[in-house]
Amino acid sequence: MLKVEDLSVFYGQIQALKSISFEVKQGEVVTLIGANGAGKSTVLKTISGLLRGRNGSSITFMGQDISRMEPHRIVERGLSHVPEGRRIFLQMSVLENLQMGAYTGAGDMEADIEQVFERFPRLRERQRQVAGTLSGGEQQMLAIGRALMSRPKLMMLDEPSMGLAPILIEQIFDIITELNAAGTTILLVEQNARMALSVAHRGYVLETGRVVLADTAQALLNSDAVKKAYLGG
Amino acid sequence: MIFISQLINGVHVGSIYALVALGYSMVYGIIKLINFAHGDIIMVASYAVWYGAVRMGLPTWAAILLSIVICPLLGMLIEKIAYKPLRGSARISLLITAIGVSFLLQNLARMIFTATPQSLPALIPGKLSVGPWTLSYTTLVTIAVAVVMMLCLNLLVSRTKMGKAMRAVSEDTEAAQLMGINVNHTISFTFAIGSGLAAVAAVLYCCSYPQVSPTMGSLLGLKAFVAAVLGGIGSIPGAMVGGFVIGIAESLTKGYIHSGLADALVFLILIVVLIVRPAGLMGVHRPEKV
Amino acid sequence: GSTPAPSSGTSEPGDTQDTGPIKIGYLGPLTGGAAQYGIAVQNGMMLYVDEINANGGVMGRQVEVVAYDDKGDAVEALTAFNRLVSQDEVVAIVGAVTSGPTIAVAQESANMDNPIPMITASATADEVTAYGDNMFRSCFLDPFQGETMGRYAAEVLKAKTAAVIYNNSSDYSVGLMESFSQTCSDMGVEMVAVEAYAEGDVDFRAQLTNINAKNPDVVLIPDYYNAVDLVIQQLRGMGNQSTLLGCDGWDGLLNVTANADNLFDCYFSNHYSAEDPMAAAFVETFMARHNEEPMSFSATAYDAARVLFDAMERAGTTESAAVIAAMKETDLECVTGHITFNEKNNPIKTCSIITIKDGAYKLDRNY
Amino acid sequence: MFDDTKLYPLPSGGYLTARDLDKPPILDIRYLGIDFGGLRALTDFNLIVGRSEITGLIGPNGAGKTTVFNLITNVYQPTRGSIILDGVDTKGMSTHQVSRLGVARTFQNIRLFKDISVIDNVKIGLHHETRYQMPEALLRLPGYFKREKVADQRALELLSIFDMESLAYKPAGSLSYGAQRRLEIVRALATNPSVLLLDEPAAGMNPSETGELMENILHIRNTFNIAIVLIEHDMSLVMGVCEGIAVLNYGKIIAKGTPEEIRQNPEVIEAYLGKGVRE
Amino acid sequence: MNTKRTAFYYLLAALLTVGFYFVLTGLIRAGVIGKYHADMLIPVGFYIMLAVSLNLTCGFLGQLPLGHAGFMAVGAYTSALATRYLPFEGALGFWIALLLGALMAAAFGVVVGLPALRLSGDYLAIITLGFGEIIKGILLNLNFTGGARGFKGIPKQTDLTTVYICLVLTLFFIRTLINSRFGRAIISIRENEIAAESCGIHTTFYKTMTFSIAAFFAGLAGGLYAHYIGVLYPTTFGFDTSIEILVMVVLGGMGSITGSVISAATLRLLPEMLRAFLDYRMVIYSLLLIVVMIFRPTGLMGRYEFRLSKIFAPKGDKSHV
Ligand SMILES: Nc1ncnc2c1ncn2[C@@H]1O[C@H](COP(=O)(O)OP(=O)(O)OP(=O)(O)O)[C@@H](O)[C@H]1O
Ligand SMILES: Nc1ncnc2c1ncn2[C@@H]1O[C@H](COP(=O)(O)OP(=O)(O)OP(=O)(O)O)[C@@H](O)[C@H]1O
Ligand SMILES: [Mg+2]
Ligand SMILES: [Mg+2]
Repeated sequence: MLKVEDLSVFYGQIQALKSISFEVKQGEVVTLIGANGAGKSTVLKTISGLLRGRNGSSITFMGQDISRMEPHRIVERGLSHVPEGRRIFLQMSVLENLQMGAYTGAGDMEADIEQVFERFPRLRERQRQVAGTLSGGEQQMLAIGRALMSRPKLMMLDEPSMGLAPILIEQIFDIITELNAAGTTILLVEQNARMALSVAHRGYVLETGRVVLADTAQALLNSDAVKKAYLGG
Repeated sequence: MIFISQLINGVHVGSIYALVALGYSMVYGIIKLINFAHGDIIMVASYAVWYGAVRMGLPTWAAILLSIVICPLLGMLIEKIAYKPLRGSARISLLITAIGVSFLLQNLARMIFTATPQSLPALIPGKLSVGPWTLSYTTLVTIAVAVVMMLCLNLLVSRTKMGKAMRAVSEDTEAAQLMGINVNHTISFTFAIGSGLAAVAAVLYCCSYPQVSPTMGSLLGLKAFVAAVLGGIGSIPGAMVGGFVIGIAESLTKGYIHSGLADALVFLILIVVLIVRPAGLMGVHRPEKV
Repeated sequence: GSTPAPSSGTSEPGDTQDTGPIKIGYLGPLTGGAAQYGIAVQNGMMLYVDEINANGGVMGRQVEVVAYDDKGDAVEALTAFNRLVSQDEVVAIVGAVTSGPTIAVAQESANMDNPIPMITASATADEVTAYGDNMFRSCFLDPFQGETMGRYAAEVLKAKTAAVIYNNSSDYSVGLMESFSQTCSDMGVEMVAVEAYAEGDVDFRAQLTNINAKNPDVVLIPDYYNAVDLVIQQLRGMGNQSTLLGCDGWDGLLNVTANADNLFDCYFSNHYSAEDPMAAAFVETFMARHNEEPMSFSATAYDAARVLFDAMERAGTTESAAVIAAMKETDLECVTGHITFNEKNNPIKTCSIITIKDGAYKLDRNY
Repeated sequence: MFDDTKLYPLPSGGYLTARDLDKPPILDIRYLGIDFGGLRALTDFNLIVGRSEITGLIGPNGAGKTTVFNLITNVYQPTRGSIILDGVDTKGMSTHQVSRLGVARTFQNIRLFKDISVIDNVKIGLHHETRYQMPEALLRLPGYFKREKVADQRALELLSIFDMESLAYKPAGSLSYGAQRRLEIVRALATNPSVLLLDEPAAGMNPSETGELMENILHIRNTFNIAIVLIEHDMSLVMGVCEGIAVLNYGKIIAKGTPEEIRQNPEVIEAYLGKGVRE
Repeated sequence: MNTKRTAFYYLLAALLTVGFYFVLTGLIRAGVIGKYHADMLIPVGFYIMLAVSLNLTCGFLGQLPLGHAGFMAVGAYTSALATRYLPFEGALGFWIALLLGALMAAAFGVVVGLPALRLSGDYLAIITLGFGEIIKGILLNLNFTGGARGFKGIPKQTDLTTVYICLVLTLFFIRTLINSRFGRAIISIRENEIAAESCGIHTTFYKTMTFSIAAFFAGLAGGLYAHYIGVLYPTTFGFDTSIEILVMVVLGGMGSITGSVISAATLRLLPEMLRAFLDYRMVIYSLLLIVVMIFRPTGLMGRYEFRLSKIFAPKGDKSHV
């Protein structure tokens, strides 16, 4: 479904990604793990068009090259991205944020909002509140809820568990599994590698801009190298 | 009696400030830029009216149309060339660029049309007499157009999809893109609307003060900018209220307090208002969440 | 550039090429808010320079003008002045145009070792000619015009009440307002309203509403024609019928006005009347060249150049002291009247009161 | 003698460790509350923090934890209740005054002085300790050089807690996320606090980095002998370092106690921990 | 930081400063630099002072002040009144006048700083703009300063030497201020006000102080201006002048004193050099603004600071003041 080949990305002079290749197949949950600054967020941003790869990089989504496409076109094709740091619209209300999520106009907005509220009852309580005054965790829920509003075919989540209460982390991962079961393909970036690998089918390990390991999630969970570096021994 | 006349004077001037302030607020709302060139777009619009009506001898409506077509294009062009490359940069760099554009427009106008003011024929002649008062049609039209424009704009921003997109882009461009919003279009559109408003303001200005000169936009722009801030910059009803308040305050200080100190007094009012309401009259003060 | 000839060590460098062109300087705002006045002065001056060059120049030499923009700013004017004097080595300067820069350069030039002759066509403030003997002017002084119009209101128009609306950012306008008010009260005309506005203002309705409520016999509007036109249109728009008084800044009003019907009962002081044959010729050539009527400063600038070159011709040299001495002896029939200078280098000339009738200027009387 | 990390309940409804039992508490918060418009974000919040205690503050998202920090530092003024800091009521003070009285904090969303160097970030924390006057600075009198030198040394010393001396001259904004969190702690320490408030210090860190952070926190408490209040969602960190824990839900305290007690508390499990707490 | 090396740099800087002065005046006396060029340096000097002082509030404190010319006006008028009415003669009187002008401007700085503190960003910008306009408006209506007719007959006492002394002092004090704990406090407010507060920085005090210091030097420049040009008009100190100074700061680089110096000097001299292009020079100037901002949005110098020690110190050593 999504195929990334020879992706190199620069921030000015600094090369953040060094010829990365990986693939996400229809119906999979794939996770990218790696230390701070490995380049995980950069990968997602490049896929969604916020950054551009160097010449020679190719990104195909459902058989179409999207590496030169504008971000809003990419979203229209059914690829949605929950960025790092939530990036909700702080001055808008919770409800308006959700409406923005449905900007491309896929599906029935009212029903979708209802569904999000069912998943995150806290958001229903706060639907008129200005998003900027939500607590960190509430903002994270809103960010995920907003991304769901566009009914994506492929959803990319950048550290969705950051700053969330343990019980919510469980919920988020449940939701990921649920969404996946309902047919959404998922690309997940996580610090919480153990959790991520426990819901994923396959995983890639990034180190300083390179893919250093690629395997099934189970195999990675059992790998000594991964255990030592990312699972806390 | 005189008081009512002074009030009408104030509302009349205020309507023009309000229209110009709306343009400031639109552009400010989306890219947080105090568009110093906005006043000069009004100048270009006025020259367009003058050129059409006087030089080319077009009928009034055609001259107005000419100006309303040219300005949005000019606004979009300026945005593409001068502001777009600076989107990620510090806001003050953008501000200086806007000042540069303002100087450029003024000086180009001076070179093309000379520094001598040009005069226009009366666009809306005639006046209405109600009892002891005479009210020119110009005043009526100006006030009406300003109010209607404000209402339309408010609807546009709060009700339409484009309006939503504008708000989203103004808050977080990157996140807006991830929602599927075409940021370039949205910004271009905002500039087109803002400059279109400038053209409308210019037409009304020309009706009231039938004289165009290369520097005519500076003071008008400055005052309208003050009006926009007073009302709460970024807020559309705020721009309107700010415009009226400045217009009326000016008129009443000139009429009743001291005509020589009017500008200083108006600024004093502004400062007092801002100290009491730090986000302007209609602006909502949203403290940063810590 | 001019390289000083080695033989003539004592005289001024600009004077050494007796056959080369005579370089004079022009200083005034060509950009910025005051540009229109600077350009008007430059146009008037160039008209004379071109005429004299076409007629064989001054003392057989062509005249070359080095023009610099001062943006109406005194600092810029000083720098430009220094450049004119020490780089371009001009022998005389016409300028500056607005009072601030003019005073600044007048003061600077008076402190020079060998002050060069200077003549301004438009700086009306009293002090302009106070610093040195080398500074002349071809325009009126502020108090003179205010006084004249005050007397005119009292003596000729028999006004009982008067009002003023003036530009309080302009020294010219303030100066006229002050002397007019003074004269009026001296002559028993009651000042019923004095209202001010700022440079760049276009809406005067608030102030005019006050004036109109007092219904004065005369209203003085001491400013330049573009502001004046807006004031008059708005005042007449209120149904006001007072007699309106003005100053030389009004010259050119008919050029800009959109509605000449409202310009009734208007009287302003001016340097000349177009009915005078010499002035008529000037207006005609100016119109032919620039396709618009000259404002009064173009006329005074034309005369300024004329006074300067006449003095050179009479002095037979471009040497500063001699030219200045000759200028003091000026006795010349000019576009703006018969010019002689008083001991303070200010012109002694008559003042024409112009009225507007049927969309044309008419000489009311010389006063 | 008693075990010195054990908690002892106080009559006021607070807890103290044995270690601090005989000293007046550094922080004594009574019936604290704040409303945002109609929202009662915090009510009846009581907390007592001993002189050298590490206290955990946990609770679901939006429970009001960060709000507590904002109240202690007087970023917000409380609607109800009082905060006694080392015997002084901080009512009506401004943030910088509270800071000078000995409260330092980090922020949930990092707030560094991004464009200036790491060492200058720390030296801003040292502002009041660097005691020279304006004339000394303007005229470059000897006092300036002396105290600046001391400040430099002190800043480097503080950075060495996290082995960050090598980063001293980099702009703070260029550091990796983890390093930025640590720098914030260093900067807070530089203000010479008696209470250190840490808001989610481990967010965005992977488990091995969190482990290191845990050691650092203990190290800081032991060397500086100060009280630390910690907000965190990473249970391994909270359970690992805190002596006492208070749990907030919907702006109210629902439980207080030792890590062991909290872990077992059914209400806390229900509202916050969930069934399968993995550490 | 090595004490001996520091002393060496300070000495070297002092020598260079004095040396440059003698070379400059020597060249002028010898006629190598003509009167035109020499005189041009005086306004360059006080414009540098204006730009550098504005950089304090704009670049270092991180506010957007649009009324700097107002402070310049206060300094100019106060010092002009002082030379006229105070019983001091000659150079002493002149220096006292300059100091009084600067102090009065500093007092106004406090007055503007205080209400401005409640506001941030563009609202603060508007307050400062309003303040500048109010000053102008009051001056236009004050009779004893001549109002719109101008304050005339101020003795022309400003020469290259006074400007040079004032400029060097301004640069020195602003540099030493910035590189001290007070400067760090100012910068911390720019970077993050809330964090600064929680580091114990009294942000209100430092904001007011910064406004006041910036106003002090602007007032000093104003005094120099008054005694250079000899005649003051309120309209000189309007919004346009404030903007002109702001442009200098931003073009040079906000937060770079070096940048302000270079850009103020360039922007004063450049139009002079472009005199030949008369009609086009303002067009060129405005195009230049746009182009520089597009290609160097952080200004020509960014936040770079020129330091003698950078030239001499071994590479990689960044630990000096
Ligand atoms: N805007 C930027 N400018 C310059 N360098 C950047 C920028 N954003 C990221 N980098 C650098 O690129 C590299 C990869 O960053 P990225 O944010 O993709 O890492 P990450 O794996 O997502 O880390 P984290 O777990 O901290 O989110 C890092 O070295 C980072 O410093
Ligand atoms: N300035 C404010 N205005 C309105 N509501 C606010 C404000 N600050 C906080 N709140 C609300 O108060 C509640 C508590 O917020 P707080 O930030 O303290 O939560 P928290 O416990 O820190 O959560 P998290 O763990 O997600 O950071 C939230 O519901 C939030 O929306
Ligand atoms: Mg990341
Ligand atoms: Mg929180």
